[in-house]
Amino acid sequence: MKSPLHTTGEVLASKRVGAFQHLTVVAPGVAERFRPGTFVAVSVDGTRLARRALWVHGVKPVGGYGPALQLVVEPVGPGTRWLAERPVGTRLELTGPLGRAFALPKEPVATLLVGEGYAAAPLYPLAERLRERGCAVSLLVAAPDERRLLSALEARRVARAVTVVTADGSVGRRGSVADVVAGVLAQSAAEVVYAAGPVPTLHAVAAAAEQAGAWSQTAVEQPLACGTGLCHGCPLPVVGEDGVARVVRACTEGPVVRGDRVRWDELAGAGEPS
Amino acid sequence: MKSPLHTTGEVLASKRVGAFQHLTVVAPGVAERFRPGTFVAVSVDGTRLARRALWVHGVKPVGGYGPALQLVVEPVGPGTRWLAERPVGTRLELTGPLGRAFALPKEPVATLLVGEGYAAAPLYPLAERLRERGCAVSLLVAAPDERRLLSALEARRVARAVTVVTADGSVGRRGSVADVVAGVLAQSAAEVVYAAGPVPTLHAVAAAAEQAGAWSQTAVEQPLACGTGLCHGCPLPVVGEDGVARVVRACTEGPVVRGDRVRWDELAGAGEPS
Amino acid sequence: MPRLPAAGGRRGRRGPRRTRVHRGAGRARRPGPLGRAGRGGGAVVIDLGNPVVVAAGCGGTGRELAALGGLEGIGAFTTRSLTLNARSGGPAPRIAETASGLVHSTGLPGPGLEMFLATELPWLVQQPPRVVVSITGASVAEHAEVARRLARAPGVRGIEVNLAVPDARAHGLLDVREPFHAANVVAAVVREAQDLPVLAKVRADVLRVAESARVVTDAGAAGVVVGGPQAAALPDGRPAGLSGPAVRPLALRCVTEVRAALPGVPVVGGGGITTAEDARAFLDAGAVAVQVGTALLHDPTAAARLAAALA
Amino acid sequence: MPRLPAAGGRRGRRGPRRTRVHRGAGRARRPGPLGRAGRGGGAVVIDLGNPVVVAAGCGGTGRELAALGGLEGIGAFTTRSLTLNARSGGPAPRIAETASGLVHSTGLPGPGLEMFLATELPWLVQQPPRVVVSITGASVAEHAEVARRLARAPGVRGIEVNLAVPDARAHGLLDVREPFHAANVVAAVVREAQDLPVLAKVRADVLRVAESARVVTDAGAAGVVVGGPQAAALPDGRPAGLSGPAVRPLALRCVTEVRAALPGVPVVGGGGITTAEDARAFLDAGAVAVQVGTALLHDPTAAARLAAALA
Ligand SMILES: Cc1cc2nc3c(=O)[nH]c(=O)nc-3n(C[C@H](O)[C@H](O)[C@H](O)COP(=O)(O)OP(=O)(O)OC[C@H]3O[C@@H](n4cnc5c(N)ncnc54)[C@H](O)[C@@H]3O)c2cc1C
Ligand SMILES: Cc1cc2nc3c(=O)[nH]c(=O)nc-3n(C[C@H](O)[C@H](O)[C@H](O)COP(=O)(O)OP(=O)(O)OC[C@H]3O[C@@H](n4cnc5c(N)ncnc54)[C@H](O)[C@@H]3O)c2cc1C
Ligand SMILES: Cc1cc2nc3c(=O)[nH]c(=O)nc-3n(C[C@H](O)[C@H](O)[C@H](O)COP(=O)(O)O)c2cc1C
Ligand SMILES: Cc1cc2nc3c(=O)[nH]c(=O)nc-3n(C[C@H](O)[C@H](O)[C@H](O)COP(=O)(O)O)c2cc1C
Ligand code: FES
Ligand code: FES
Repeated sequence: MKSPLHTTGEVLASKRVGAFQHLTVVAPGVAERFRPGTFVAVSVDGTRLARRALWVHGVKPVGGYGPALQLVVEPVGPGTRWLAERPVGTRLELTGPLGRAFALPKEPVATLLVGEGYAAAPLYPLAERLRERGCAVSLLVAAPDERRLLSALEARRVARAVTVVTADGSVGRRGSVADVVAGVLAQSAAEVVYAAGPVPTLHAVAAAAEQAGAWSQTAVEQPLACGTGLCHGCPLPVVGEDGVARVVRACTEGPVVRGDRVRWDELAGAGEPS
Repeated sequence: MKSPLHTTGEVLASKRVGAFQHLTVVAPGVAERFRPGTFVAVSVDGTRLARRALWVHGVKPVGGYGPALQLVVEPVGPGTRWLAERPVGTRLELTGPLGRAFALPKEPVATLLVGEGYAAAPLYPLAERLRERGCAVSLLVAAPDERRLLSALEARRVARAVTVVTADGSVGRRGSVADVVAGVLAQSAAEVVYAAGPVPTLHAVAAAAEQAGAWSQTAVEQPLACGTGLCHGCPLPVVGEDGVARVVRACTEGPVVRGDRVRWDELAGAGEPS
Repeated sequence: MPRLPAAGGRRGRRGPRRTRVHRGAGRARRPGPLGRAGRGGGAVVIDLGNPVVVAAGCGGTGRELAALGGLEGIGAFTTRSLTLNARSGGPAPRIAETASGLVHSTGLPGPGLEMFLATELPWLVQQPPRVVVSITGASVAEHAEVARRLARAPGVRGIEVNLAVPDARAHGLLDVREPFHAANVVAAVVREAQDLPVLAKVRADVLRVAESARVVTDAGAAGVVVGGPQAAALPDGRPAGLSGPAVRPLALRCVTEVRAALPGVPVVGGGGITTAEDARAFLDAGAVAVQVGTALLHDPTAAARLAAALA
Repeated sequence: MPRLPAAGGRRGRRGPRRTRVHRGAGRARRPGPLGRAGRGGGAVVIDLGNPVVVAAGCGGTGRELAALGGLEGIGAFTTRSLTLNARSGGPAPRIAETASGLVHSTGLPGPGLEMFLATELPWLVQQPPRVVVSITGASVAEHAEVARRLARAPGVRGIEVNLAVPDARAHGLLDVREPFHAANVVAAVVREAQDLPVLAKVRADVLRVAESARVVTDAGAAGVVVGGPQAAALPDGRPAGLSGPAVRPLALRCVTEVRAALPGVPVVGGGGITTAEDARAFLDAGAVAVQVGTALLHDPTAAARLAAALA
């Protein structure tokens, strides 16, 4: 695996789709190293010291620039709002790709990909890689509402079967991932489940996978300060391969971890001496 | 005299002329209150706490917006560079007009206006007001070089006699204000001399005026933190009307003060207990 | 808690939300060797109007703020720290910009007490905010003398003793870094202030702020002001104070320490407060009011906007 | 001054500019009850390679920085503060952003000394920067035990004793806020460290930093590190440290205080250093080297760029 880079990128395009701002950012070297499930850490707003993590939604060649990163920003606070408002041409300090990617199966098995809100972003490039390996891909996309449902159209392109749920029922079934995941999983006959979204969603997916005897790979978001493994500010309580409970760095030993290894109940107070 | 305002302005135009960036800023209410010799305090770069002072170069009606401020920025540090790079449409927090303006003579007397670099800015609107009152206006404009000579063309329009000096001789006479001011003053037969520029220049003008028995009004720049009289961070050592030496606030009791009242020799270490 | 005490005090002019700082009844008031009772024999109360207070030395003479609408709706105005005689202040440069802060060493310039009483105070007490006069000096006796004269000045609502000057020695002021010395000053001021309540502004030094708060209230202070400048240096190395958002987490920690150690002592908090969210963090930590300083230098309407947001 | 001492030490691998911290010959070395002589009977010297040092707890295991080119050209790498046994660290959230600073309470997570010696150190000592191991603990005995084991670890250039944890009590670590206690810890560590030089990282508390520096060097420290986190609070009120540019003027003042009081003691300065201009201000104030911490969290190449700018 190649090392990540710290570099200056440039915003080539910025487009509003629903509640999200889709950014195309050229960052030489970063796009080439990308694997689904990794993220970039971006500096925002000149003087803010903590970096903001963003999933890489994809890599797209842009004429004259080489491959560019596709990022999806939900403006929820000062940093993401700042990013969403950047005009084309803005230079961005960014580091990436960071963290552990989704592990790909060695055999062509059936897979289920579960994504909620903007966090569905890394599942689209993952679906492509899985299909390249001959894996059957089912997709469960969830969101609070239609405006925060990521790329439902594209979903049909990358997956054999697509299920959509929204909390308000504005599109697809009304409900949550927790409500439907067991059924969708059974239907997909998946041996590996990949998930990205809020912690309760990931927990529900991991539990359903365990129940069904499937592997799960969960992409866990924890508030980050550096994103590069330097600060130990992103505690993730897990059980190690050796069966010993420990706390790892979500940004470096994660963000993708096996669902059965996460101590979900402690994630709220992650790092409490165990 | 009306109170200053704290308001949000907007950059309507930004134009490079030589080494200076000329900004047109609409700031409702501020332009209407302007008198030559006052300044505005501008917030720069989001998080910088000290404000940046800028002379008002003029007030110009802009279609649909009412009167707009003309500002001249020499990019010398982070704040002025930030200002010089602002695109049209940028919103600026500004306060003004601040400080004491040039005092106008009650009679139509001959006057000499001396300005160096960007600091010549307030002399142009002053020249207009003096002419309205029937005062003869002579102008001495100085700069390190041609690129930092302010509006030499406009000078011919507002003044009867114009003298130009540059340190490198790139335009006008080679030399400094100190070299020529006594001669120009004699020629102009001015009873009042107005000056704006670096401290040594002002000192030379004040001395020449005193020598010639003329009044002088000097616009003194001291590093400011607030510009509004709150912080006492801008000490200006003067001799009061009562003959007592004291230290006043350059932003509030100044920036324009009688040249014969300033303790020029102490200005470097202003505030040293006297 | 003393946020809105029920008893005593003059009626405010500006609506219902008012903040009074007093020694709470919830805790037996330690009489101490220098304790004293108020006019009515009850607790000494200082009426700050509402929880937004202009910090000492950041509001000019008051007139500059008033001209810009900067006094609108605020509870109290604290003057710059006044001394018995006029002071011209320290040499330039006095203030430097640093990351989210200002480093300052003004040397506490001022007109001297008599000139202040004659030319500034009469106008100030006509304004809606309550007036608190901040004082400092070169000796305990000078503090006492200033307090004695202020006790007779009409319209003053309280005295704030500035025990938090980070560059005191450099400017010939009394060095009160030892809590013991601070208590001596407060005792002398309280004695001379008669019925005027006295606030003690203590050093925002995490390790000793609770001890400082204890000794000054034992010496008779009606409350403490916590969160002044941090001891820092100007770029040229001269001692100075650091203020502004940079120091906010330090100030908040100091408030927390004092509240934990001395739950009965009213605390006025300050240090970097700019937004309503900042102010709420201090009020939530138990402060009865907040002081706004550096924010005013950047935006003279900052305190007025804060008062509106909290109203 | 000790910026570039002439005597002793191993030759560096990376060009001519090297920084050694030792008790300068310019000042008669106080032997003190706990003083000791180095291998050659002379001063104890720590070789930092050049004046740019990665601050403790801000460089991960070193591997993450190396992957990003972040170790290039730097003089020394300080590990996170290690303890005898593994620690999982404190609860989330551990870090909050504040104006020009980060407020942090990580609880000093780490693998424990044996695991560190087995899995991290062997790689680390192969890298160009000198390796300084930072240590902390719950008791004087734990500090001593860790030092004893480190004294035998190959490739380690020095021990830094972290006496500046602002939330020590909350995390079950020894509370060394009293300079007296800090000196005890240093004495024990120096005794066990044998010929390994010991740096003492003292609290960046303006009032007591000079005293702290004095007692720890009397206890045998080869130099002091000045300018760690300031005691602050997380938004939810938990005790924490404040780091980053916000604290820079406070750290600079602390360096100045120590240099003025103890001109013979080598000082490594830190606190908010980001640019070459920042670093120069500390070096001009008399620091022999600077530590870079928070800047790395924002830009992992910050120290490498600084080293290049100062080279
Ligand atoms: C690995 C990873 C990948 C991410 N990918 C994306 C992405 O592709 N698109 C996107 O829009 N966002 C993404 N996020 C979340 C994003 O980084 C945070 O929301 C960001 O910190 C918000 O910054 P802010 O300044 O806008 O708001 P802040 O003021 O920092 O926070 C706004 C709100 O979000 C909460 N929050 C802060 N940090 C996080 C976090 N890390 N996770 C969840 N909630 C948080 C806060 O508690 C607050 O309620 C990702 C986070 C991680 C850890
Ligand atoms: C009343 C007044 C009116 C002014 N009008 C104008 C104007 O119309 N156009 C313009 O370009 N500038 C003007 N200035 C100067 C301008 O405000 C300062 O240069 C400004 O502080 C520079 O900010 P900065 O962040 O760019 O650089 P800084 O980093 O603040 O300073 C850059 C350099 O300028 C010096 N400097 C800083 N402040 C001042 C000051 N107040 N006076 C002189 N030197 C200073 C610094 O020492 C440094 O060398 C005026 C200043 C005053 C006091
Ligand atoms: C320029 C300046 C001058 C000050 N002068 C005084 C003063 O005269 N007396 C005083 O008690 N505090 C003084 N202070 C401290 C403030 O009152 C306040 O306690 C401190 O700055 C922290 O609050 P802030 O961050 O909101 O400014 C001054 C602060 C500044 C920035
Ligand atoms: C996230 C974080 C973790 C830290 N961990 C340690 C530590 O383990 N040991 C230590 O001595 N200092 C630790 N520090 C303090 C730094 O080493 C440094 O002294 C301080 O942050 C000031 O420098 P800076 O502003 O450059 O970060 C830590 C700082 C941060 C921000
Ligand atoms: S965010 Fe800094 S180590 Fe994970
Ligand atoms: S700059 Fe603040 S009083 Fe003049």
